[in-house]
Amino acid sequence: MLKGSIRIDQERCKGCALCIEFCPKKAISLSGTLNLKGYFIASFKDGGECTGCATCAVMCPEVAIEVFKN
Amino acid sequence: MLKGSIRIDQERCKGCALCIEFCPKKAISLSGTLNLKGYFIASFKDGGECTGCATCAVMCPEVAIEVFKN
Amino acid sequence: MTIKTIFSGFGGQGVLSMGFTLANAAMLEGKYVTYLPSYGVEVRGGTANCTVVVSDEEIASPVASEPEFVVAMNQPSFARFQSVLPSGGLICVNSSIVNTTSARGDIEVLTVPTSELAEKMGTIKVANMIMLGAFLKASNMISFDLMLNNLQEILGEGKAKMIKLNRQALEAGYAFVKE
Amino acid sequence: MTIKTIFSGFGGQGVLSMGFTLANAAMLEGKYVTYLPSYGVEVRGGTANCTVVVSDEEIASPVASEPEFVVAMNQPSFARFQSVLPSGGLICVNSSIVNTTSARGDIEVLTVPTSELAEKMGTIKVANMIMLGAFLKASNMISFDLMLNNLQEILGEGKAKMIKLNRQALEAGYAFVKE
Amino acid sequence: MKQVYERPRSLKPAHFHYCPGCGHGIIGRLIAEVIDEMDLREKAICVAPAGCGMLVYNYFDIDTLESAHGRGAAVATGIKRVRPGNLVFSYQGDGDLAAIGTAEGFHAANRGEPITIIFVNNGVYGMTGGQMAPTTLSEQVTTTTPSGRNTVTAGHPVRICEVFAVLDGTAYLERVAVNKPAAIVKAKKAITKAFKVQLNGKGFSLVEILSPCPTNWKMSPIESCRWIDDVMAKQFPLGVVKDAT
Amino acid sequence: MKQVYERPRSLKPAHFHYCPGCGHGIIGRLIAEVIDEMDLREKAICVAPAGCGMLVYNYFDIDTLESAHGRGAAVATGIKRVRPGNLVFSYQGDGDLAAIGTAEGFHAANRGEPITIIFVNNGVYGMTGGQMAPTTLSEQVTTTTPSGRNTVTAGHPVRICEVFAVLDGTAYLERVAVNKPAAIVKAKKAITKAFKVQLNGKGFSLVEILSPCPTNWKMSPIESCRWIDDVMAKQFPLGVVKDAT
Amino acid sequence: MKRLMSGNAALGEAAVLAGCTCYFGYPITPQNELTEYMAKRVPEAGGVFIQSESEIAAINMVLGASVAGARAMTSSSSPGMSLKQEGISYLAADELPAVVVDMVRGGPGMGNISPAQSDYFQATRGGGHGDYKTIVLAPGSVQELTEIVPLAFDLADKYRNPVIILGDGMLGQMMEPVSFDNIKPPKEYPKDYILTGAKGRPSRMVRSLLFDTKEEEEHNWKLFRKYQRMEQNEVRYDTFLLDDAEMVVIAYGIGARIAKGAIKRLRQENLKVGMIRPITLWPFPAKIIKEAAQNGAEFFVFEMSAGQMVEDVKLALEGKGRIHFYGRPGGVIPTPIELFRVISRHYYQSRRGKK
Amino acid sequence: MKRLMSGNAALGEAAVLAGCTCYFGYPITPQNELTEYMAKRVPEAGGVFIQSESEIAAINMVLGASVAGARAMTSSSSPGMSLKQEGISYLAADELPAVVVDMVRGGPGMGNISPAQSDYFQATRGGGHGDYKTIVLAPGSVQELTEIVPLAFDLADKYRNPVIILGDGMLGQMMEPVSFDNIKPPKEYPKDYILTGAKGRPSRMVRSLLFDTKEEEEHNWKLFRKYQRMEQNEVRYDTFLLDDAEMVVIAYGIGARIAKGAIKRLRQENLKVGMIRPITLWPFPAKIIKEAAQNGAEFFVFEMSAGQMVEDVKLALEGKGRIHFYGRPGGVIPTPIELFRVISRHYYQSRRGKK
Ligand SMILES: Cc1ncc(C[n+]2csc(CCOP(=O)(O)OP(=O)(O)O)c2C)c(N)n1
Ligand SMILES: Cc1ncc(C[n+]2csc(CCOP(=O)(O)OP(=O)(O)O)c2C)c(N)n1
Ligand code: SF4
Ligand code: SF4
Ligand code: SF4
Ligand code: SF4
Ligand code: SF4
Ligand code: SF4
Ligand SMILES: [Mg+2]
Ligand SMILES: [Mg+2]
Repeated sequence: MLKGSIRIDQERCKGCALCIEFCPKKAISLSGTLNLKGYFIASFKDGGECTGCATCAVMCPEVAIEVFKN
Repeated sequence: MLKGSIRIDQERCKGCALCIEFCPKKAISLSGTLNLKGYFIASFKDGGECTGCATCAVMCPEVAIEVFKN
Repeated sequence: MTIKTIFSGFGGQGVLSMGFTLANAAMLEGKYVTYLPSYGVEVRGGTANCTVVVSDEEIASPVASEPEFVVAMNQPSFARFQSVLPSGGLICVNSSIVNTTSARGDIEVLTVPTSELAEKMGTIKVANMIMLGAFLKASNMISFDLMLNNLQEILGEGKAKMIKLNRQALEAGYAFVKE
Repeated sequence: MTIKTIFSGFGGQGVLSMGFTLANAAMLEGKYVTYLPSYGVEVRGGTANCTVVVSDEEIASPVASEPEFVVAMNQPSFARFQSVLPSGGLICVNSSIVNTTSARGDIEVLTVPTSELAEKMGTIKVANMIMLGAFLKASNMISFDLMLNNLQEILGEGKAKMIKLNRQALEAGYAFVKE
Repeated sequence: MKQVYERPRSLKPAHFHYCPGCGHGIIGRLIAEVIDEMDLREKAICVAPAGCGMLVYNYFDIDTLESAHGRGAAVATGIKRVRPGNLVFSYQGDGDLAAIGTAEGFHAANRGEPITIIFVNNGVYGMTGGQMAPTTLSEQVTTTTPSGRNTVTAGHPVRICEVFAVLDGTAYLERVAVNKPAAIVKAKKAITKAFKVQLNGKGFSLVEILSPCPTNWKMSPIESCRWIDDVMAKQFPLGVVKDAT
Repeated sequence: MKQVYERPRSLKPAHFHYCPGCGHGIIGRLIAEVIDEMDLREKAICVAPAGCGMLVYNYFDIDTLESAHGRGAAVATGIKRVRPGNLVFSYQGDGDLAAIGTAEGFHAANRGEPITIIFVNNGVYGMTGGQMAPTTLSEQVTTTTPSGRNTVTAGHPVRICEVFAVLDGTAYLERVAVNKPAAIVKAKKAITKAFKVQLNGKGFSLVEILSPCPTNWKMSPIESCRWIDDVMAKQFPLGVVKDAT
Repeated sequence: MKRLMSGNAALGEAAVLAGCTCYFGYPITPQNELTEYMAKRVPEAGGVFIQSESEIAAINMVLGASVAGARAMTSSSSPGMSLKQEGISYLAADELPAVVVDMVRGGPGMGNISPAQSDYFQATRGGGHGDYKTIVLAPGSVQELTEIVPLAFDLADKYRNPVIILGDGMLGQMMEPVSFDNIKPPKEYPKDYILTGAKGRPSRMVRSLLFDTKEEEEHNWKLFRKYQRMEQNEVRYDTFLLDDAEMVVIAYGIGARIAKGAIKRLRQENLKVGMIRPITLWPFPAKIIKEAAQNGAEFFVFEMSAGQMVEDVKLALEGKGRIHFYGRPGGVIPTPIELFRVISRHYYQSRRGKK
Repeated sequence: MKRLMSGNAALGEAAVLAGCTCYFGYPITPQNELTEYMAKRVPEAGGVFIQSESEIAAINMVLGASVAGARAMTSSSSPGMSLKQEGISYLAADELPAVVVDMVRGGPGMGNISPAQSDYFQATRGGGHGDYKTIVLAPGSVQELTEIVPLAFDLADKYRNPVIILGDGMLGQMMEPVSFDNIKPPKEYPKDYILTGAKGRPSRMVRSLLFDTKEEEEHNWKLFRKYQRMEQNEVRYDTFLLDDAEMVVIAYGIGARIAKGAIKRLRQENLKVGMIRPITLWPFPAKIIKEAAQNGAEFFVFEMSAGQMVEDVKLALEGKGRIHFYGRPGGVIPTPIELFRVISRHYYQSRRGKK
């Protein structure tokens, strides 16, 4: 099976949760961490079943997500 | 038969000839007379077969024509 | 010497081109010259007039509040502009359609039956050039010969074909006025 | 005496209503007062701040270039506004989310774990009122009793239902600060 | 003999300043006739922005306002909102409504302002000497399209009725002409209908009138009238474009 | 692992100033992606009039110009006529294009200017704090329609694509949305197509994009995305409105 | 009872209380609170509110409402004001009353949304075409707005001329306690020129097209005489510690307010500094300034611009009286301390010069 | 070779010869001949002509063409100029060159189509918002236009600022013999700011939005320094019989021309009257006027308005030198004889006063 992962730029993220909502694998969640701008940021669930489909990146209004795949 | 006649206000007339063109009875013609503004004016052919249909008045852009009928 | 002339008449009578022709001819003679059209209301139609100032020195104003000459091609123009003419001024009138009985006593009136003369030449269109010829004779403002010799240039490309007719018209008007 | 306070924080933290509440209370006490919101860029979101000036005399400028007090509800606000505070000024900080290790040595820092205190009261929404209570105790600017007694009027109609909760929050903050 | 056609009472005695054969004269008369017939002389307020028709305040014996070029619909909106009981109409040229006044006309229509626009489409800027208007036909020669309107660089003829028909606020839109007796009778009916739509609170109404401008078309009045049928009405089809009443 | 999604090269490193969940961020990224993919970074010139999107000059790593509110299409026209070889597009909000800039947008479209308008329809004036826009829905609450937009006094939601479709100069008009992954893919295709239409000299193109403004809609980003499907797209149907290429 | 209100909202409330029944506006920062206030308040009061499609539409709707007899207002900020200039010229030419508010922001161009005073020339010299003038009122506090606004409507009706209220972003957005108790219901003005339908009277026309140059000239001189009457009767200003002042600060609006703070400090240091605060920027209070010069004072002009009103001070002084200028354009708001510093520097320097 | 041409047409021809490749205009009398000339001439020369949908669109197309690197021009008359003010403010703020022609007509409002000088304030004080200035050139004859127009384009490029040519209906519509022999092909100016697509260089942005007040202030002072350079270097004027003049006429454009005619007559009567004719209305030739005052002269300001430039004369004189004013607003064109009469009356009166 395809295996992917993403990297979220913490300082770009504004916690809008759109990536979370639309990730087909529910591989992202809102963390309790605040970034410097004061937003609770999204974070990648490391053990998740990410397929590298890039849906999260497509949705992200802050261009905060990079997607990797093997 | 219906009998009509028209009165053309000489100083209003600008000789555009629209009344002449559209009179079904060809009862109007362009006269050689110039009015004060310098236009050759239309004039009613007295012996004409005017029916008082008012088509000329409908066309006249200067509201120069009054129509009478018996 | 600064000479101001107002050409006036009804829209289609070619009064603007009378003025333009004079202005062009005067320019050719090396004079200072201004030509100012006046369309009146923004709308076309109705009366038209223009002012030509010809001078040996710089011209202060292209407007002629006190013109030396007036050319009036129709009745309303005659009425309006004879009143701006100072005593002793000359007004040239298209007597074919203008009644000059109301003319002021302190001005000179030159009557030219322009329409008749034009019809004799076969087209009412040259009435204005006939009048211009007459006016030039009466006013003696510029060299008539120089003008005729350069008519092509003066009238511009547009009217190249009409050169002959226009020349004849100018000459007819010029001849009409007796010394 | 003229006291200038800057309330600052992240958009949703209710910093504008902290300032507005203070200004209203001061007005009730008969003070001169100005309240100036600053939205920064025309766009909403991001940080927000407002300035409240309370005085016994006419107020020259509603702007606080050298404020006596700063309330900073988040990290960027802390960073930005501690630097405008003159020596000896007091900055009240929401220590739940603000790291104050970088604080200047010549200013006083009051840390209030606002978020924790609010959560204890069951809703993060009152964090701003907790901070306001603490700030009022520390600054001693206006009569806390007069404020509590007129809370309904001060908070305005919109928040009538929340009166009790807000009072508790203000009191909790007030109590948090030791004399 | 009985007088069967007389000068409408809503016209002042002044002579029109229009060129011979100009459609503005016919349209002005029609409006006055309709005002007479509907007994609106004491109710009507006319707004006329810059254009050959702007001097209608010299002709209509009703309350009139001259407005800035293009802003007739906005001004009429201001009046109508204050005086909803009056008949408020603007009298606008095609340069006026379809060029500089695009936004004001568009949004008054979209708001469904209960006003009427009498829209005189003569395909040119008449008053300023015959420049291209948004309604100028493809290849038509004007003083600013000396080799004919090139739609690639100068755009296409704009059909205001069809555009306004897309807007939900418009109640009644009709295109008529004043180039021959039958057309003029229709034009008068359209104006009557438009005023009724307004008075009955149905919303925004507009009558577009194809109108000869012999001077700038460089045609005789009679040729101009024919040209409307033969050429202009092909681009601007006559008839009711929208009737949502 | 291979990187399958990376930041477009046509974006500068700057962080966006938009509110959380704002559609402007998505749209800006899509444009940058298209510019990258079509290799237009050295050819593109963007005009951005006043609105939340005006700061795109901080984000796009291409030549950019901020213009006066509403005048983007006129400015873009000036640029394109001088530099027909460049890709010239304007990035305009709905307040901008459908209100103050009505005339400029309308006539650029009617002239068939070979420019592209990226038209961000978020149903409000975002930048100035959420006032009614021409595109605001009936009954929608905004800061200037505190009891909901009353179409009788405040007009109807304006459908720009449908209006522009009536104009002969328009080559390609499509309405898309950026509220979910599939829609975003379509939006990107529409932008690509619009740019191609321009580059191939086919004329005027416009992509209208329904875009969430959570701040002024007073909804969460996710609710905003749903609202576009559930409510907004009913008034503004998605799809190609005109394709004359 | 006092309420804590923003200048924008207070302006709106004062307008409604002064009988403004029509408001037409278009969003622009920093005056949005006014438009938003009116969106709610005017319909409640039975009046007309339209968010127009543009600033141009707004000013022309104002013209329509005014010609129909209503008290009408519009508001904007700098770029939007530029767009209204044609309409203002028409209002003046048609002799129609209207109130136009400019909450000035930093400029030129898009500029920013911070308070500035750089539309002074536009407002006082007529940014529009032709010979016309508008009364320009410059309030300095939220409370003062409640006096200025009814005054603006009254002057507009009295002279049948547009009146401009020149505020700035700070005045519009700051909140202060304000009371409306002193606003009286509007006076009746003869409205024998308005369009209501020609019922029971001859039809009327309102226009500014006068093809005949003689007529247009007469109209221009008629307007000119009206403007002269305004210059005679409507000059308004405030003074502060003027009597013994050796340095007279001239500043208006929010700038004057900050300057006043500075002057208080300067007085504490025994520097004899006073102030003249023009309330009408046009007609400009030239006379009092000239009088102050006769007492030997020098002048310190402060503007939140690169220097515009300073020209009016020069015109007032006609070379009599030295002028110091300090300007902060671009939306920068100086502090009272800053002005204190700058004024005292000039004060000492010129004192030294005198010895 | 001389041609008889209207001022409007000559202006257009001069512009094309000076390298103007883009013209955007909207019909309005009395400048239609210019738009119409350009409609034919510019495309012939391979340039861009658009009859825009409005004056606002035109000025913004100019901005676009300018930012794309072209020499661009638009023209209008008074009401249309009011509509362009926002755009002019943007051009100044963005530091973009452009030439804007105003053939002034009678105003305010619709006014009439006769020549007037009543847009002086609008042109020189910035009718638009914010602190900015435009160079304003006022030619007095059709021939002078052929010098003024290339100069306008050069100054616009040199300073990256809009330049206004302030004519009037008479200058636009009158025909005079004119030669274009002296127009040289345009100089090259460094265009390192224009937008051409970011090829082989970093991307560029052109904007005037500066949220940060410090930045905006810096930008304002930068512009201010530029305007100061203009004031130092670009003042232009003409004098006529100034040396021994006891009465100095100050007039510009067509007004100066008429005044010159009057002065010639006055000299014939041995009245020592001379003239200073500002060619740049901004920057205004204040220095030469002040110098004339030092020789004890009095001043006679003539304007075809109710009095606007007279303020600049007052500012120049700072109280030194008596000013007589004569104005004819509304499109009225006085005659040389009329001015002769008025000037001599003032001359004799003040001479009597001196004795
Ligand atoms: C702001 C402004 N721009 C331009 C003009 C000049 N102007 C007067 S009427 C007119 C347009 C006339 O065309 P149209 O509206 O079609 O009316 P028509 O004369 O053809 O009936 C123009 C451009 C003006 N008065 N004001
Ligand atoms: C002439 C002018 N009027 C008004 C404004 C204020 N203004 C800035 S952005 C904007 C509109 C924003 O709405 P929209 O175009 O829909 O863009 P959004 O922010 O919603 O993306 C307005 C009215 C301005 N800058 N200039
Ligand atoms: S790449 Fe796909 S699966 Fe992986 S986190 Fe993003 S949306 Fe989820
Ligand atoms: S979509 Fe982007 S901004 Fe939103 S939560 Fe996810 S990473 Fe953060
Ligand atoms: S009334 Fe009829 S028949 Fe008589 S002249 Fe007129 S058109 Fe001819
Ligand atoms: S239609 Fe009227 S204006 Fe025309 S010729 Fe007949 S009477 Fe004269
Ligand atoms: S120019 Fe045309 S529209 Fe104007 S009056 Fe003449 S014919 Fe009528
Ligand atoms: S206000 Fe709306 S459009 Fe503007 S940035 Fe915020 S969410 Fe986006
Ligand atoms: Mg027309
Ligand atoms: Mg929007």
